[in-house]
Amino acid sequence: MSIMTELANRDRVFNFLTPTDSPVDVRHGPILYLEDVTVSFDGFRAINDLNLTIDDGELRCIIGPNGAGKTTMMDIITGKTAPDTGSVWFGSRHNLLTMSEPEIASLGIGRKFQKPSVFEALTVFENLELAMATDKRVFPTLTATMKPEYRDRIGEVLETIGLKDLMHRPAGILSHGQKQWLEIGMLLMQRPRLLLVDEPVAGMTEQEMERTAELLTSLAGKQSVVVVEHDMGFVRSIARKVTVLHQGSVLAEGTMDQVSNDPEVIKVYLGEEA
Amino acid sequence: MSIPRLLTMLLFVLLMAPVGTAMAQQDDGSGEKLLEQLADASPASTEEALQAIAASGHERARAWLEAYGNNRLSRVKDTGEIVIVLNNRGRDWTVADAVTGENLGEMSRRDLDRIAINNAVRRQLAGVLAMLDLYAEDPEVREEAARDLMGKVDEAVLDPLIGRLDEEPVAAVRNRLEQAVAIYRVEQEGSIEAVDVLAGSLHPRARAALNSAVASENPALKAAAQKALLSVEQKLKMNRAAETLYFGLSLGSVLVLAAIGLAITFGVMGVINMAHGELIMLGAYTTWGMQQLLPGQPGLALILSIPAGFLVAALAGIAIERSVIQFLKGRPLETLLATFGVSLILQQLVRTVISPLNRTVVTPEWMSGSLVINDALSLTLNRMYVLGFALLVFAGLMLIMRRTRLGLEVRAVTQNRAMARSMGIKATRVDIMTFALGSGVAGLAGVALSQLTNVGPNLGQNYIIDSFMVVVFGGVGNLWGTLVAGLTLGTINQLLEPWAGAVLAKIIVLVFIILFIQKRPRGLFPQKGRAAEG
Amino acid sequence: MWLARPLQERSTQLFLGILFLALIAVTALHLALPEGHPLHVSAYTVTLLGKYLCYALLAVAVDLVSGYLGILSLGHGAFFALGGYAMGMYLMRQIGDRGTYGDPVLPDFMVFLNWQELPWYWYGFDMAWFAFAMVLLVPGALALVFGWLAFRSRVTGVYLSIITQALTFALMLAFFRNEMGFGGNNGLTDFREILGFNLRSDATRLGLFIATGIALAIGYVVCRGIVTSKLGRVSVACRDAEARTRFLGYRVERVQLFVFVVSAMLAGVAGALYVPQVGIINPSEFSPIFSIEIVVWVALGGRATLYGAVIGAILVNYAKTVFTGVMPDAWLFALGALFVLVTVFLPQGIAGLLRKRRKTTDDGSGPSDAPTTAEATA
Amino acid sequence: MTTFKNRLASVVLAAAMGTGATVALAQEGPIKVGVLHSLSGTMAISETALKDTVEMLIQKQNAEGGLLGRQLEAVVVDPASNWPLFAEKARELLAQEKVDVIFGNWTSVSRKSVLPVVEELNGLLFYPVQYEGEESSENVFYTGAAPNQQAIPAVDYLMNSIGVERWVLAGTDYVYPRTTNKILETYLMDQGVAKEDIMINYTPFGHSDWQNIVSDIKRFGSAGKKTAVVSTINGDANVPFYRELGNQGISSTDIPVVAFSVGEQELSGIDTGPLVGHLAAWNYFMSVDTDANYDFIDQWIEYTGDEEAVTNDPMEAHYIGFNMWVEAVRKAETTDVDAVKDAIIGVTVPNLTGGYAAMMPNHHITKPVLIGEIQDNGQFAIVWQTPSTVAGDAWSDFLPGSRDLIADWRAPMSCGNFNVKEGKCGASAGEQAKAAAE
Repeated sequence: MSIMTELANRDRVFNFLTPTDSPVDVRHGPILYLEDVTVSFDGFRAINDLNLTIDDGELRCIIGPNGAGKTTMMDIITGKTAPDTGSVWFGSRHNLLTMSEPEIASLGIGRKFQKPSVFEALTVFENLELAMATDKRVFPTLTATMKPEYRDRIGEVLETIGLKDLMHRPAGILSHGQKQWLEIGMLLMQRPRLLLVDEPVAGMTEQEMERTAELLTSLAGKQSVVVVEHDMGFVRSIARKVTVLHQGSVLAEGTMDQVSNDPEVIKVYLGEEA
Repeated sequence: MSIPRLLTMLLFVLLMAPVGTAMAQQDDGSGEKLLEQLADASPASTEEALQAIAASGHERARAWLEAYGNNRLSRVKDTGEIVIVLNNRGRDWTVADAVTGENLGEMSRRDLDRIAINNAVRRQLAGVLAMLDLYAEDPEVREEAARDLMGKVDEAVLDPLIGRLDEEPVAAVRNRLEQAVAIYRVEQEGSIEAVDVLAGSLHPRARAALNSAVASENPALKAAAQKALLSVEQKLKMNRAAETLYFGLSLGSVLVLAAIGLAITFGVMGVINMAHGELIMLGAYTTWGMQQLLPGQPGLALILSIPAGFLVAALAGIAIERSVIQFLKGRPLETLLATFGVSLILQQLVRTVISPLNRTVVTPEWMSGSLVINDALSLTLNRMYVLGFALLVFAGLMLIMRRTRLGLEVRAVTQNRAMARSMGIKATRVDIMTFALGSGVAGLAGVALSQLTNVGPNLGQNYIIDSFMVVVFGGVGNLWGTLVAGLTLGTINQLLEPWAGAVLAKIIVLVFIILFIQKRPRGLFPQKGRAAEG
Repeated sequence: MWLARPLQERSTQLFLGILFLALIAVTALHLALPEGHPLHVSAYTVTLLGKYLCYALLAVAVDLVSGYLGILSLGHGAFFALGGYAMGMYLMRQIGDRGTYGDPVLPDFMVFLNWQELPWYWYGFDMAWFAFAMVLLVPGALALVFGWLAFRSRVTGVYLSIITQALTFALMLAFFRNEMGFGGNNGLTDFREILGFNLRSDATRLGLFIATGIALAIGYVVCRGIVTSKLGRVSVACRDAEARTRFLGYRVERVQLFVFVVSAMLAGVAGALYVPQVGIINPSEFSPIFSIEIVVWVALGGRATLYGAVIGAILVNYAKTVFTGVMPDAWLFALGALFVLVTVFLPQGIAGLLRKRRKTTDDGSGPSDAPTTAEATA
Repeated sequence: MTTFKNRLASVVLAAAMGTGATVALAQEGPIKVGVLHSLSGTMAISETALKDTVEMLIQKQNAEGGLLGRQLEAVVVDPASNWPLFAEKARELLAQEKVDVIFGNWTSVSRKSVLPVVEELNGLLFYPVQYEGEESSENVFYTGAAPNQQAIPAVDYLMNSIGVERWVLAGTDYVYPRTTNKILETYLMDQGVAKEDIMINYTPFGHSDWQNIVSDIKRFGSAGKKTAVVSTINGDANVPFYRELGNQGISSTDIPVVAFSVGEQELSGIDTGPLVGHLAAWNYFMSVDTDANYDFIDQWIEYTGDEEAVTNDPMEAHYIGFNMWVEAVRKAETTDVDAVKDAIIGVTVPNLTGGYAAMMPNHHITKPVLIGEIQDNGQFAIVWQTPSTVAGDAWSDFLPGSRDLIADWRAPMSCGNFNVKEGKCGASAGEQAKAAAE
């Protein structure tokens, strides 16, 4: 039918009006898809044609010795680093390599840094507020007001991360572990489709670890989660599928038991630890 | 008196100089007469008087002429005696009898009447002195004199010149004399063979003569002149280019000198040191102080003030570091504010303690004048020295930073303070040393700048901005960057200046820096690793 | 509404209260009391205070970017001066044929460097509305272009500071050139009227002073509104953890651009109010040293607390006025020492001092209280 | 909170009070003389000496019993080379300190900034520096040279006595050089100098890299015709300029430079060895051979306690201006501004060059014009001087805009820009447009 009639007809979204960052399309295939990705920093190959697919709702653990390229991989996915070659797809519609960090973030990819990075000058409450999934353009942000439902959501998250009684203190005073939690909380506020979690339990106590484990596992299913972690105990406690990175490419993939019995992996790890 | 006569006398005198002297000993008062003649001369008759003195062959003729040229020939008001002023500073002047040359001691300037000379006369005087020099023993002097005569020839000296030409043994000098004569010939007589003499000469006066010939009606002359000019065009272009390049490098070297100290305090230590300019100023004042201490030996003073300037500025630097900066670790903005205050204080200090006026810094003989490559290209010596000095300082710094323990520690501390500490490096000591080094280098810059520009309280102000530009343009924390940046900006500026004018050139350079930083947010040579973050 | 928010918070109410009290007090003391009365505020003092308030507004603008956005601008003098020139051009056109040469159109300096006709960029400045619009638009536009270039390519830290400095330096050299048609070094002066009021009458001076006070109030509320809004917290986020902010989905460069432009416009307004009160605008307002001084005022008062900027600006300039009169030969020592001592012993500036006092009385650091931010940045 | 309030309040109040506090005490008592010269900032170099001069003159006057039986008191402020501050300080002097007269300013811009204030508050300002002219204010007395008292005679000298045919007009890019050069250009062309024989060059303040420009001048000067540089280069830029001249081997015999802004004080900062023979045009030189001058110098050296201290033209201007003011006050028997304004016109006092200076109705004074050659001792040797004094011309005859303007502050005319063509005060638009069209 003609454009005019299409326009007249308001109750449908027409394909020529469809915004490019519409919900991620996972009808056919995985939510994250890395193919033959390679990055090198003046000569040194941090990522060496890496191939990785994460399915929708999956909880994936990625382990590997230092310098295996775990963090670099996350940088690539989140748009911080541009790979030399290869392609990175979010769902089957979004080519992440063509997007800036904010775009990728607003697409629904949340990231927790290795070194907890929160806004120390702002209060816990404000940290979560900023993370909340809302219209993040300049003017809406300027005129934004604190709606009750927002308050409730922040409340919930504060519950989940157990920082309710600290909500009005600047984040700068939090302990390392608390900062980790806060950052995870900020992730939750973002309501991402895909969480990239870099070493979540570093500097946490046993109980804290357990709660993190619960949290992450509970997230899986609704959202896809990728956890990078050193702590084998922790990984074992949550992992269903584990990927082992080594020198920038996948060394092994499978259940924890499979990989931990894989001779290659053992060699690498023993090689490292011996 | 007639010119030939003058000439023969000159020759006579110069051949039997000793006799001349002997004659002068039992003076017959001819000296007084000559001087009187000069003193009473009307503007019209001055030249004759000068010629007379030159021709007299009086042993002190030259002394008189030079004294006259330097406004030092005076007449005592009441006695009318003619004296040479030996020292004309202050209110009482030391004078000597012009004729005998004996020192008559001090005399109030109120009692002295200067024997006036003006620019026109000085010109004639220059001609006369040059003529005298044509008979000097040293061929260098003769050639110099011959060059001076180019374009200054008039019929008064034409014949003597030609006469001189035949006796001149040295080819180079003869060559010059021929050119000097040729210029006269072309301009006054429009002779074509003279044009050929001038062909290929780069001397501006020679070209001027040819140009005038081109303008003449005589077609033959015109053609010849055009041909002659054509032959030098290319060479001239080359010289022009070389000159501009030299200008650029020399300006660049100044920028490098001014900035290199900052590249250390700011680039390496992250201290935004607004007092950097004043440290430069201290160096310059040290040079002045040195020259006050060693009157009469500006050269020696200058050399001594290199270490002295470094020391003074370095000590000042240490004082600043201890008193202010050490309390502002890792707060660059605060360092900016505090050092801004320090710079105000230092400026006013110089104003009140020394003087708000600029101070005279003398340029030693060996640094003044210029190195003549050819008639069209000569490089000013003082700037050449500064250029060299800048490179030396840079090399020195590189050595310190790369090869010495201090350099190693500095780099260690700047890259990871805590780690360096734990490895037993005394971070505080390193800070002091680094800041002292940077400040000292600023002092060196001051010593050099004192040879180029004002030594006054505002000296620093004029360089601080440029210094920051250079450091940032080159990439903070990178000495090579500073060197390249300085030279580049200097050259660009000088290349632009001829067609854009001084002001626009500077503006363009600034805009260029702004846009460049857009392209390369960390300057020419970005620093890698942790230190670069934030 | 974001502009209303600050009006509900105590610190702003307090600030506005004091400001208006001061305005009223000065007006009263100026009008009510006779000359020679010890408490009489002379027209001279009124103008002087007016000047301080302009500087205060400028300082607030600078604090907005340097304190909350973490952009140390060493070129805000440029926006101030541009606003001033826009106003100056209007005032020049107002002279009309009362100039020395009585030319109805050309300003004196053009006549006597015999320019034939008015340069195109002088058109329109005879209309107040146009000129006043330019007061906002010219600095705004410059900030927009410059900021867009700089933030887009993520120029940060000292690099940004130095190119802002380059910007104002270049503008200074440009305005010094007589070919530019802005009066070169002599700048614009000999103003007569503004909106029909005689600039040489005390009434007008008082009016300008009050106008400046109101402008400061508005400017303060605008800035306060921004910093207490979510956008304000985002700016602080950009200042402290730029990367993090990006990964939360904020377009950092646009936030920076917005705040930078607003700040530039405020600076422009300050300049525009400054010119008719001091009676001259000349390229020296572009000089980098002046821009650095502004930063000094802010730091002295205490960064990331807008009222601190106000205090700093007024204090330093008052000190200048007094010192240059009392100890003409030595005032630079005093000023320099002041800078050094404050930065070394009062890292939080005067506001920090006040806050420490206040902490003892009550601990009121609400969710979006600027002081908290300021503390954490130190 | 309360403490906080008090703090802020006290600050604001302090500002209000402190500045208002010094409200004029004691109208009788000493006669207050305002001194408005920069003691800090870029202009301190030139202006500090002028401040000392005024103080010295006041001291002398008081030693001789003061004025009208009252002592003189100097009120010194520091406008810190900051132009708006000049206006503010002028206002402070007139409105707060209630001074009876101000001696001050150096740069044109500072004068322009002070002018409205002085006119509004009806003060007296004595301006001691040579300037571009094109101004005559009822409240300002211009004791420095107008262009016709410096530039034109200097050019005449070069043309007639040295035989210069080719001209470089080099100046700092501000209004004084611009105007002077414009005047000179017109004048030279009237004298039949061809356009291509005039080269005009402008440089920014404090310009320090002269390599290109000097080599251009060198090239320009090597065309065969006798060439001279007329320099209106200001203050700090001169040292590097002359250095470059010396080093590029431009001697005064090849291309003499005549400077209008270089005096003994500037030379005291330069190694004059290489500059011997270059010229400067002023209305006074320290080397002037008169007893009045020698006495003044002795007095100055005594006052500063510095054997090396130098005197210069603006200092003489202050000397003349001060004495004129004293005379006028005596004549009027009051320091009342209006009375003094009327009384001072026609007042004649001796200058330091052996003649007399008279205050003209256009508030400019009569001066001799001297040309001096730089000597190796940082002094000038006078080589030429006008046979009689020249009266300052407020409006140049060589600028179309001001050709028809004159200034006469005597009643009934009392007008600063009287248009003789139209016979009315204030140049009219019509005339102006025509003038501009020419």
